[in-house]
Amino acid sequence: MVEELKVGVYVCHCGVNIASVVNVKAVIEYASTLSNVEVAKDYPFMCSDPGQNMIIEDIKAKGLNRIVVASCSPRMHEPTFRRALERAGLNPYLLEMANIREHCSWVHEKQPQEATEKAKDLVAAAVAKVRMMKPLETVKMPAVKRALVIGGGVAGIRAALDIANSGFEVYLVEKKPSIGGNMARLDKTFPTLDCSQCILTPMMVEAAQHPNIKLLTYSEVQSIDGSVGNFTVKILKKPRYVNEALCTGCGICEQKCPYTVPSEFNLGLGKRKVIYFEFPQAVPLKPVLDRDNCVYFKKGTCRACEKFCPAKAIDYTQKPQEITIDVGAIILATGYGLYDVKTKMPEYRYGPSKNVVTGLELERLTSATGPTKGAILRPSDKKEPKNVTIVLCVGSRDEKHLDYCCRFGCVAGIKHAYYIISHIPDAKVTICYTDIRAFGKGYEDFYARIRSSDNVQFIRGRPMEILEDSNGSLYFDVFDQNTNRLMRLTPDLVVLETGVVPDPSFEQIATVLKCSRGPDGFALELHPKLRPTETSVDGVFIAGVVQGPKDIPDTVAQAGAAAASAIALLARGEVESVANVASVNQDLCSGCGVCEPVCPFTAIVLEARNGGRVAKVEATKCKGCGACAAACPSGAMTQLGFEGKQLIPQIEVLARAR
Amino acid sequence: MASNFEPRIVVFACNWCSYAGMDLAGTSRMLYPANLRVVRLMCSGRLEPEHILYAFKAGADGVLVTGCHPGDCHYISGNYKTRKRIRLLEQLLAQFGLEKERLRLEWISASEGEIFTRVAKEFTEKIRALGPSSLKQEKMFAPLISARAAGGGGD
Amino acid sequence: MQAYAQTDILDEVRRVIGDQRPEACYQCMKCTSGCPAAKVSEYRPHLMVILTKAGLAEEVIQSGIIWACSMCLKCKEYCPQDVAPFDVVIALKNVAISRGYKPPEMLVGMANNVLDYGYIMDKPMTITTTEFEEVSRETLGLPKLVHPKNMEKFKKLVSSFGYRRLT
Amino acid sequence: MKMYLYLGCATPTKQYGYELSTRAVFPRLGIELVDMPDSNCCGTPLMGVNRFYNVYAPARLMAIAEAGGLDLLVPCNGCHLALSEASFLLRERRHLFEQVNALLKEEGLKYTGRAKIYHPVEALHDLAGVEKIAESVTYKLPPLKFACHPGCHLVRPSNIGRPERRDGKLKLEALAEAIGLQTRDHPEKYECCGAAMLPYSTDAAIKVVGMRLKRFVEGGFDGVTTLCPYCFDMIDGKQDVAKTITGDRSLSIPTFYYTQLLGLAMGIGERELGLNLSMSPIGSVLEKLRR
Repeated sequence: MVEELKVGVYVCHCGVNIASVVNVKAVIEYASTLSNVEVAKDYPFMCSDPGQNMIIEDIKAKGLNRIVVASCSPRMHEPTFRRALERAGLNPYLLEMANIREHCSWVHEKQPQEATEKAKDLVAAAVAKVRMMKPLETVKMPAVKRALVIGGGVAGIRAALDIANSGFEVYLVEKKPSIGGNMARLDKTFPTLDCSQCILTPMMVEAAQHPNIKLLTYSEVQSIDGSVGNFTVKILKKPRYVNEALCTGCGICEQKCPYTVPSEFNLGLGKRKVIYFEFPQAVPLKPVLDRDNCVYFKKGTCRACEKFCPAKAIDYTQKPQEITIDVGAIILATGYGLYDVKTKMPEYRYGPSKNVVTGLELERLTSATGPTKGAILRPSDKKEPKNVTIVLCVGSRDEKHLDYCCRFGCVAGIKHAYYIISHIPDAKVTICYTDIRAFGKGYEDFYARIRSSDNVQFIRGRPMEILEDSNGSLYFDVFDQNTNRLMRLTPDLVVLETGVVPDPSFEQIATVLKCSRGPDGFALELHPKLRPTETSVDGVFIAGVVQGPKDIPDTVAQAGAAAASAIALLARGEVESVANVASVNQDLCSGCGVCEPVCPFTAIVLEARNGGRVAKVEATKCKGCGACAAACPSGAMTQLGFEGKQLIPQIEVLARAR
Repeated sequence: MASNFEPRIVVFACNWCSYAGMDLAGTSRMLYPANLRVVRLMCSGRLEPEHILYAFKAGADGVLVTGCHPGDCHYISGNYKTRKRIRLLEQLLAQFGLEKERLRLEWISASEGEIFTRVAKEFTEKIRALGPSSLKQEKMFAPLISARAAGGGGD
Repeated sequence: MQAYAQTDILDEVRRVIGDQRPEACYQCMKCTSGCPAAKVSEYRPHLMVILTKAGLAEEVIQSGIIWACSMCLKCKEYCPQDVAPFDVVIALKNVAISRGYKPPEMLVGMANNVLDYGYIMDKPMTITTTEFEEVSRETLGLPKLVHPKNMEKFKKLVSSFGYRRLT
Repeated sequence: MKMYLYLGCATPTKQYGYELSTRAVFPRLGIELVDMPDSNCCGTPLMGVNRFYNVYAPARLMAIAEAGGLDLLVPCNGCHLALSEASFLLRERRHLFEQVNALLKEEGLKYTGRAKIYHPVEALHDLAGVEKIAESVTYKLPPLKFACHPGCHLVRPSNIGRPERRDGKLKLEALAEAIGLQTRDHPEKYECCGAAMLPYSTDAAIKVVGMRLKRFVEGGFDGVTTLCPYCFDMIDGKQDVAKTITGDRSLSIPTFYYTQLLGLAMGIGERELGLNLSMSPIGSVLEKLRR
């Protein structure tokens, strides 16, 4: 028996978001004239409980079997209304949404008449499509109860610890020899002025010792395959040329190594040995031999480290090691790098003048583990600077460079002023700011405190350039809007609070994962307000600056949230397949095989049937793109929910002027 | 007549990039002409050239196909297939006396609400300048579609 | 004083400069910090932009300070919001001329020479060298100056888009 | 290679040293200069008077060049900016392109953008090439220390493409070194000469060039070289008045067009290069530069 179609149309006002532009009543009146429409109703908030209940009651009372909701984007509330259908005992896929908010009222708010006409079309098209919809089913697949965290900065460490503490296994992968990230470089953290290492080191050690955390340092992700619940990840562990099992971390090799090169951890401001610990509190506390600069690898001589190592842990024969792991969820915490001011903003003379440094470099010049052992000495002549200028917004909030705010430069700059005046009591600091954005908890107090210092002057103005005269002295003019004066500054040290960019490694990982990035290169969250830790890829979460610039408290908070999202997935232990999979009518299939290579997920196989061959779809592998359906020459292949006979009526309504 | 002509444009959008980019244009309250009507697909790779012909047949004056930028496809390679199919179809349109400018392919990412807005305005103006599609009343168009000659099997 | 009284000037500015957006200025002072004219005069590019946006451009037009710009283009090059104070000021100068404000005397002569000779100079100068020798194009053996072939036509064409003799 | 020479305003009416030296050196590098048959002011000094003139006027010049089938050598920074910016705008904005061509049509002209525009720094560095320049000189100049002053409009606005860039070495510096001179960085290398302030205030304009002169003197340079008639007019011609206005008697530095220095190295006569027309005290340096 052919089921009688009974369509219910529900038009949402979304408060005034839709109703102030679209004439909802007119849409309802129009909808009720469409064939098979049994009910057409409106409601101020269709997504609210009463709104959903209205639909559920109508389904039950009036025997509705197809539902159209005209409201916001299906990307927003399709799951909500599908659940409502389910609660009413209807297959959740017998729903079609008409997006009359994002695609209509919001973008045509100056044209209410045209918007109303468009809303009618969108509703009519949804009705045309939903009439052809069929019930769909999904299948549940087990998820691997293990997570991967990429990036061992404070975000990655926090996320890994949270997952590990909830009882799941987690891999923490870091490309550098030690975990710790950029936070390990900081001397103090604002606004409390906690010693950065003192608060970070215990977390680093805890992560290293946690039974559920597998730490893979000096390792890089090579490839990621699979999807939510079942990712296969290849990781390359670079050789340290030190047997980590034998090494006791005594450091004799580092002492005995006769060669030095610039230290990456100290941003080139100091030297390190060729076999070295990245920094004294490195975790794991195992040295790394820098092959490119090692005399043994270049000339076959030296071998001092091997000679002196009491544990016989030096192993020149170590090879890169490829590790393959299966995980159910991935957290990206790849962090940030600094904007390349040296090449992109030559007017600030960072590079040519040694006395122009970045804020991060000042952290190393202030840190007790830094190249100057905590004495703030300017790089050119190792003298104490007495007159320091700190420039905020270098490269940030700039259409020609980075159009976004770095979100920590202001308060970092204020903290850097504190470093100077607390280390060098007779020093004067000038901060050139555009707007002071001290929005975090306790930041305004900290700003007020530093602002009150006699030794710190705030200039409301940004220099255009920094000049260096023939004897190396720096000078430049800056217009101060506060005093309405053009000031000539002649600092002996300039600190640039440079903008931040995603760590360069993120681009490749995002490409591999097909995880969307914004125009600024940062990861695009699924929803900026409501789903800030999720990405466009199911099972891939984001924590910290990879999503956008943020300070340490926000980074740690987001890491916890990302971990919670991952834990929810692992604890559930299963993932649902997509419903909109490809489907083949084997009676129509000619066995031509065009579809097979079109599928990027190898979900189509050709199987023998009646002496010939026909296509078969493995529903659990299919991700539901529909490429095979478009390629099929005989019409045998289709995509459920997007079948030709469902799409064509929709297209025809939308194309036809009423 | 031309002065009152309001073009009817059908847009095909993939769920992950371009539809999301259009949503962003909405949440950002960017304004564009009300001449566009969007068909949401999971991937632009689902789009059959035939669907575009159905749109023209039913009265569309222009068809805008949107997808993820090359390399960004949620399904790895759907947008490459779309590009090939559209190129093929463009040639066919010209042969049947339909200006190939009536069909446009654009890559719109989830963060490019502004770009979509610009494209929507430009394309609407372009179609307005071209005038109504000559195929609107063309009865002879139907057999063409049923012939499935539009390269539906092309990958 | 009523702010936003003369937004028509902002509109005129927009017409002249096209793409730039004076309204995007967030007053970072970068332009004035690096401005050569600001070092030797009261010229403040950031004020030109913000007064224009606030509808108070008539003030700066009246004061004549807009003519102090040294045309070095640094503000255009380094403006973080692509406002390009230079372009805004050029537009303000155009607005000033069209509203009958007088530019500096030297510029009046230069502008009018274009209508008579096609160039800002009426004729080549005779130079006295440091050795007190008087030289000219003729004595140096340089060819005669070239002008628009049909000066009347040239004058008519430039007048067609509003290039007028200044008084 | 043949090229139109478009001199602009300042060069042919007072900066004869630049014109003479340009006419002298280019043919020796295989670049034959042809005087433009019909030309007008580029409009840069008149931007404030009529912005559109500053698009139409350069377009007219380029259309004349197109009609003659030759590229353009433009020795003035201001003119070079006008021509480059107009090309940029006419390419970017269709309505301007149409509007301008409608006017050009009245004189039987058409702008398509075919004629290329070269500043001498480009013609020398990019067309002739540093190596050819080095070969063309009959003797290397002594390694005197020179400050190279590119001038604002040769560097900015970078978005439309300028001959010189702020990062790295100047083409002008490479050219100076090719004929034996030494160059060194100086802090205000990309700064303004102040010439465009002259109509507004002589006093202010002189103070601006005074700051430039002070850096040249402090830097211990033997001389300054530039390839812009306005910059040269300020740096070379305004030293005495700068001394008076700033009260700084030290503001004195020998100033040369690069084409004059190149001419010297090619063995061209000093009067042929217009070196007798310089206002700055070039005598002692010239003595050292002579073979």
